[in-house]
Amino acid sequence: MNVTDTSITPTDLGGYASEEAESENFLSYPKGIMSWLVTLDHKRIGILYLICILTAFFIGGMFALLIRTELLTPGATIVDADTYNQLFTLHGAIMIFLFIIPGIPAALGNFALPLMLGAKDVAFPRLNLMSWYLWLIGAAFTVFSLVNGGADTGWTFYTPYSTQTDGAIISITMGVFILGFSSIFTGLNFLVTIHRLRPPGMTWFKMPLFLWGIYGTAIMQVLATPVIGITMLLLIVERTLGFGIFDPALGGDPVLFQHFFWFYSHPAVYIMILPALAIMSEIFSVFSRKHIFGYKFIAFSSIVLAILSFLVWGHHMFPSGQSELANFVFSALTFSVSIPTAIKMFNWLATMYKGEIVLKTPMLYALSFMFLFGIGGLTGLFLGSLAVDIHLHDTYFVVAHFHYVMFGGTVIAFLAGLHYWWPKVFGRMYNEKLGAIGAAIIFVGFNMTFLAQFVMGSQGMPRRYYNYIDEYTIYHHISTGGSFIMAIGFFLIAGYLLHSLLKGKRAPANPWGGNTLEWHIPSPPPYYNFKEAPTVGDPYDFSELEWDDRIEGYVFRKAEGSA
Amino acid sequence: MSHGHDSEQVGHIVPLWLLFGVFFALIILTALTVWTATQIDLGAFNIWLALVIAGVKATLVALFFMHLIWDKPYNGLVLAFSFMFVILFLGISLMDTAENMPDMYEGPAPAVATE
Amino acid sequence: MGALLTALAGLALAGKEKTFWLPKQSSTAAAAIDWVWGFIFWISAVFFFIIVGLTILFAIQYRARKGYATAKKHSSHNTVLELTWTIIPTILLIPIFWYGFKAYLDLTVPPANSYEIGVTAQRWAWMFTYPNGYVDENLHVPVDRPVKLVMQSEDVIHSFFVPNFRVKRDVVPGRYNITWFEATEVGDHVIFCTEYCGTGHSDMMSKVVVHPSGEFETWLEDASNFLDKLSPAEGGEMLYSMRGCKQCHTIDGSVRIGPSFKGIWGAQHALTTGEQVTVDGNYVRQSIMDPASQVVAGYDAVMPTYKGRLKDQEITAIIAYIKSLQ
Amino acid sequence: MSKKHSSDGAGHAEHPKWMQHHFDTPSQQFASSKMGMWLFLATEVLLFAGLFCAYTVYRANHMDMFVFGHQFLDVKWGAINTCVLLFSSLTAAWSVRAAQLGQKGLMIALLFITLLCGGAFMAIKYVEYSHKIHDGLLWGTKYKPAGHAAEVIHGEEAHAAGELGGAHGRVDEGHTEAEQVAGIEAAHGEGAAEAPAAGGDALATDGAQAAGAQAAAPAAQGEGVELPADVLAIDVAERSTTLPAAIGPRGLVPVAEEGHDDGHGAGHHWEGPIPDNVHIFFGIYFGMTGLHGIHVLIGMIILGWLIYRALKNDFSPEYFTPVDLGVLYWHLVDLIWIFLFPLLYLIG
Repeated sequence: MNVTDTSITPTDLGGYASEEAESENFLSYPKGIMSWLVTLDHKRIGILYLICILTAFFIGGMFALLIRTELLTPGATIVDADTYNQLFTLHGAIMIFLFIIPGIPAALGNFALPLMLGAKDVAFPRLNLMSWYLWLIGAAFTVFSLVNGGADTGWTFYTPYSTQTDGAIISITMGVFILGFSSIFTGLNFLVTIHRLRPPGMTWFKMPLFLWGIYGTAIMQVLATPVIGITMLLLIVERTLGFGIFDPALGGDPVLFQHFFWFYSHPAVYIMILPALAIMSEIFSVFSRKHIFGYKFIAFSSIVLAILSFLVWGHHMFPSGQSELANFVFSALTFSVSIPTAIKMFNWLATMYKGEIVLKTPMLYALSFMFLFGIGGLTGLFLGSLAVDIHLHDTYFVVAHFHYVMFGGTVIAFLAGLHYWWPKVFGRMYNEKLGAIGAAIIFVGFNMTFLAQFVMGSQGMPRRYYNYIDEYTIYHHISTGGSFIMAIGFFLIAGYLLHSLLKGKRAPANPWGGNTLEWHIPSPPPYYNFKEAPTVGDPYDFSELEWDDRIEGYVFRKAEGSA
Repeated sequence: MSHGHDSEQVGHIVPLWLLFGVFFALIILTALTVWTATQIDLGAFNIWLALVIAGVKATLVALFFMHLIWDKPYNGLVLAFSFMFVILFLGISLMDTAENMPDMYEGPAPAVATE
Repeated sequence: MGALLTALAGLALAGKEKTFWLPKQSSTAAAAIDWVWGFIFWISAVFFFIIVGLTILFAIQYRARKGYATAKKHSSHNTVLELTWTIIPTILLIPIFWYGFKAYLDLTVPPANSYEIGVTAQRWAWMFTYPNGYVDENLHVPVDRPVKLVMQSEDVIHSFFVPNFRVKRDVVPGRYNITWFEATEVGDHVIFCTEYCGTGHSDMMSKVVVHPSGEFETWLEDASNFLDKLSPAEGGEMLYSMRGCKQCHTIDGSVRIGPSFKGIWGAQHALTTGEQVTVDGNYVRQSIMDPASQVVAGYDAVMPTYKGRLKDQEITAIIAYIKSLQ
Repeated sequence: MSKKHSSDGAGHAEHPKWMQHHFDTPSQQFASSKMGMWLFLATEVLLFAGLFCAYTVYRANHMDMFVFGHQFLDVKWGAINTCVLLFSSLTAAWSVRAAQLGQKGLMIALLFITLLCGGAFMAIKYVEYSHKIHDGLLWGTKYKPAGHAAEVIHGEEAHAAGELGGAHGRVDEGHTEAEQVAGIEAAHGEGAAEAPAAGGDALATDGAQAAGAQAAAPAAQGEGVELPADVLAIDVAERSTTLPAAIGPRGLVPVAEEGHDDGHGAGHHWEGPIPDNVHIFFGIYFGMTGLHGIHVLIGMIILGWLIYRALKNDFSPEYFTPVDLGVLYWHLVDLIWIFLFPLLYLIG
C-alpha cells in the first residue's frame, strides 16, 4: 500500500547485506558439478530431487499419454495388449514411487523445511544425500524393468499373477524396495529435524502448518514403508525360491498378500496427500492476507489423518474374499478419515472469508485444488460404502477417484507449492499471466479427462482394460482429448518456468508477503541459511508486512526484535 | 575431560552390577521359558506364557541395555509405537484370515494349476 | 457443471432403465444399491456446492483489487464453529455407512432356495457348470429366481462382475468364493473380469442370458444334449470353444501356450522325457485326463487336468474334432 | 548417522572435529543421532512385522502345521543361541559404559567379544541350517524331506481315495523301491504304504496299502523305516495340480526325535494325519531366521567398523555416539531373537 520509508534493513534479510547474500547464495556457492553431487546442503538436495522427480513425472506422463492414445478406440490403436499392460504398470509405479511419494516431501520439503523451521540444515545431511542416491538406484531398477522384458502386473503386484508372469518383476520390486528406504530416510530425517533442531522460540504451535503436515507424513513414512519392504522381499523369494506363503498352489493365501500390500499402500496414499494439504494451509493464509483459521484443528487433523491412515487399508479388498467382519470394520473406519479432511477444507474457507485475496498463480492452483480435491474426497464416500463399492470396485470410477485425489489434490498442490517457492528457490519471477493460463488449461484438461471416467466407471467399464465394448467409446474420446489438453498445459508451464530461470525478473526476498522464516532471508537463500538465530513469531501474522513498490515485494514494517 | 555429572556428560553410565544383574535375569528367564514350554502343558496358554516371558526379557533389554529408562521419553515412545503398529497389523490381518483361511484346504478347495 | 445437470436429470428419472450414471437395473439388489448411490450422490452434491460455491464467492467478493494487499486482523479461530463443522459431517457419515452396509449384507447371503451354478475362471475364459454337469461358456439363468454362484479359479485371481446386476466378487485361486443374484430382466447382460489377469484380461468377457420363466429348463435340457444331436466332430468343436481349449490350443497352426491342433492327428511328437509318441485317441485321452504325464517337448506342463470334468462321450467328441482338423 | 572424522578424542570446547556445524551443542547432536537411530530401529521392527504377521496368521489358522514342523527344530541349539546373543548384549552394553568412562582397551575387548558371539551365533545357525538342508526340510517348492528326516519320520503315504471321490495320487517310480526297503515291516499292515494311482484309478497293490490307506494309522511299531525322499513328499507343487489336491493327508508319522535312539515312546509321537503344507512352517522359519541372520551379519560388520575406529582413537567420553548407536542396533537384533526363539522352537 503506502510506501513507507522503511528501507531494506539487514534484519529483513536474516542478517545479510544484499551483496553478501548474492555472493553466498546457495546456487552459486560453492561451484562445480562435483559440489552438487556430493553436496550436503538441504537446499541443493531439494533441487536435485526436484530435477529427478520432474523427470520421472515427464516419463510417467508420456506413458499416460500413450495409454490414453491407445484407449482412443477399442482394440489395438497403437500398441498390443502386452505392451499396454506394461505401460499402465510403469505409469503407476513411476508416478507413485518415483514422483508423488517423494514429490512434495523430498523436493519441496527438503528445500523449505529447515528454512521454515529456522534450522541450518536437516539433522542428518549425509543421510539426506544418501536417500537421494537411493532414489536414483531405485529409479534405475524400476526403469530397468522396462528394457528387461517389462513388468505387467500393475503397480499392486497381486499374487499369484506376479509370481507367475514372465518379465522383469524382480527388478521392479527391488526398485520399490530401495525407493522405500529412500522414503524412510527422508521421513526419519525430518522427524529428528523437527524435534531436535528447532531454534529457541520455535515452539510446536509456532511451527508453520506445512511442518505439521510433513511431520504427519514422516510418521507414516517411517512406520508404514518397512512393510512394503518386507512384502517386496517376500515376493522376490516367492518368485526366485518358490517360498509359497502367498501362492495358493502351495497352500498360501493370496489375500494375505493384499493385506501386506495395503498395510503400506493405504498409508502411502496419505503420504502423498498430507503434504499437499500442508502446502494448501500455507497458501490459503498467505494469499488471503489473513491469519490461518483454526491453526490447532488443522495441525491436529494432520496427525489424526496420519494415524487413521493405518486403520483403513481393507477398503481396497471389499470384494476380494475378505471376511464380512473385516469389511464391516474397514468400511466404518474408512468414513472416519473424511472428517479431518473436511475440517481442513472448512478452515481454509474460513481463512478466505473476509480476507484480501490475491489471485496469484499459487492461489489459482489452490482454488482449483478446492474444486478437484472436493470431488476426489467426496467420491471417496461412494467407494467407502460397502454396497456401492461392490459395483464400483476396479472400475474407471476408482481410476477417476484416485486421479482426482492424487492428481487433482497432490499434483495441483505440488504445482502450487512449486510456484509459491519458485522465486525463493531460484531468485527469479515467472510470468504471472502465463502462470494463470497454465493453471486454467490444466484445470480444464484435467476435468475433461477424469469426469468422463466417473461416468464410464459407474456404467461398469473395468480398469486396466486394453479393449472395451462400444458403449464406452464416447467417454474414452472425451478422456483422451482432455489428456492432450493437459499435456499442452504442462508444456506451457515447463516453458515459462525454464524461461524464468534464464530471463526472469529478479525475485525480491518476499514476493508474496509470507511470514514464515524462509521469507525473512534473501532469494535465493544464502548457503548458511540464517546468519544469526532467526526471531520466531506467529507465522500467520501478516500485520507487520507491507508492499514496497520499489522492490515489488513485501518488507517488514518494523525492524525485528533481534539485534 | 570431565567425568562428573556436569552438563557435558552425554548419556547415562550404567553401573556394572546392574548390567550383570540384567544379564542373569535374562538367562534365568530363558531357562524358565524353555522349562515351561517343554515340561508344562497349559494348552493354548503356553504361547501366551512364552510371549509374556519374551516381553519381560525384551523390556529388560530395552530399558537397561538400551538405556531407555534414562533416555528422552520420545525414544521409548517410538519403540512403543512401532510395537503398537505391529500388533495392529497382526491383529487385523488375523481377524480377517481367521474367518476364511481355514476353509482354504480343509474343505475340498479348488485346485490351482502352477506354472 | 453441465455434466452435473445432466446427472441430476438422470437421477430424477432413476428407474429400471439405464441413466446417465448407472447401467440398467436388472437384478433385485440393484435398486437398493442405486438408492445408496443416489443418497451419497446428493449429500456429496450439497457439500460440493457449499465448498466450491463459497470458494468462488469468496474469491470474487474478497478479492484484493491491486496485485497486493495489506493484511487484515480477524479472529483466527472459533472453537464452536470448528466443532460444528466437525460434528455435522460425522453425523452424516453414520447413515451413509449404515445404508451401504445394509445393502451389502443382502448381497452376501444367498437365499436357501437358490439355484446353484459353478463358476470356473481361467485365463481368459469363464465356464459355468450347471447342476446336471453341463458346462457352458455363457451363464444362463432363469428370471426371477435367486442364483448362487460358487466360484473357483484355475490360475490367478479373477473377478466376476455384471454391471447390470451390481454384482462383483473376486474369484480367488485355492478357495471358493460365493455370490448370488436374482435377475429381473430377460435378455443378455455382459460379464466382465475386473481383477487384472494378464494379456487377455479385457477380452475375458461373457454374458448372462436371462431366460423367461419356464424356458430355462428346456434350454438346459436342449443344451445338455448337444452331443446327441450333432456329429461327434461338431460337438467336439463346441466343446473346444466352451471348455477353455481354445485359449491355449489354436486350430490354425500358430503356437500359443500349448501345441496347435491343426494337423496334429497321427503325427509323431517328442515328449519332454525323450520318448516318441503318436497322437492317437489314447494319447489325446491321456493328455486330457493327466496332462502332466506326457508333455510334448518344448511346452510347459501347465494344463490343468480335466479328469472328472469331461465325460467319456465328450472326450470322444473332442478326439473326433481333432481328427477332423487335418 | 551423523559422524564426522575426528582425529583426537579430546575435542576442544569450541570446535571439536566431530561436531557438525548445524548443531549447536554436543548434547543436541547426541540426542539427534540417538533419536534417528531409534526411529530406524522402529522401521526394523516394522520390517520384521511382515514375517511375524505371516507367522501369526498361519499359526492361528493351521496350528497343526506348526506343531508338526517345529519338532524338527532343536530346542537345545536354539536355547544356546539365545544365551550367546544375551551374553553378547551384555558385553555390548558394557562396551558403551567403557566408552563413556574412557576405558579404551576394555571397550575394544568387549566389542571384540561381542563380535565373536555374533560369529558363534552364525556358526550355530550354520549347523542348524545345514541339518535342515540335508534333510530337505525347506520352504515351498524346495520342501522334500529326505535323508535324516526320512530316518526320524516313520512315513506313511496315505491315500484318501474313498473320501475324495476319485484317486488323485500320482505314479511314482519310487514306489517299488519304497516297498523293497520298507515292505517287510510294512507288511504288518501298519507301516509305510504308498498308494500310487495311474490315470486316477486307485490301484491297491497289496494288503499293506489297503491298511495304510487309513490316514490316521498310529505308529504302533515304532521302527524307523527308511523311505526314499520322493515317496515321502511328492513335490507339493505338483501335488496340487491334481484335483482337488492339497487335501490328501500325507501320512508322515514321526516316531522319535532321533530314529536310532531307544525307540519306544521316546520323543514326540504324532497322532493323526500329517498336516498339509508343512513347508509353510519351514518357509516362515527360514524367512524369520534368515532375515534375522542377515541382521546379525550387518551387526557384525558394524561392530568391526567400530573396533577399527576405536583403534584409530576416534572415540572419547565426550564423543562415543557411533558406539552407542551400533550397540543399539545390536541390542535390537537380540530383541528380535528373544521373540523368535519361543515362537519357533517352543511351540506345542
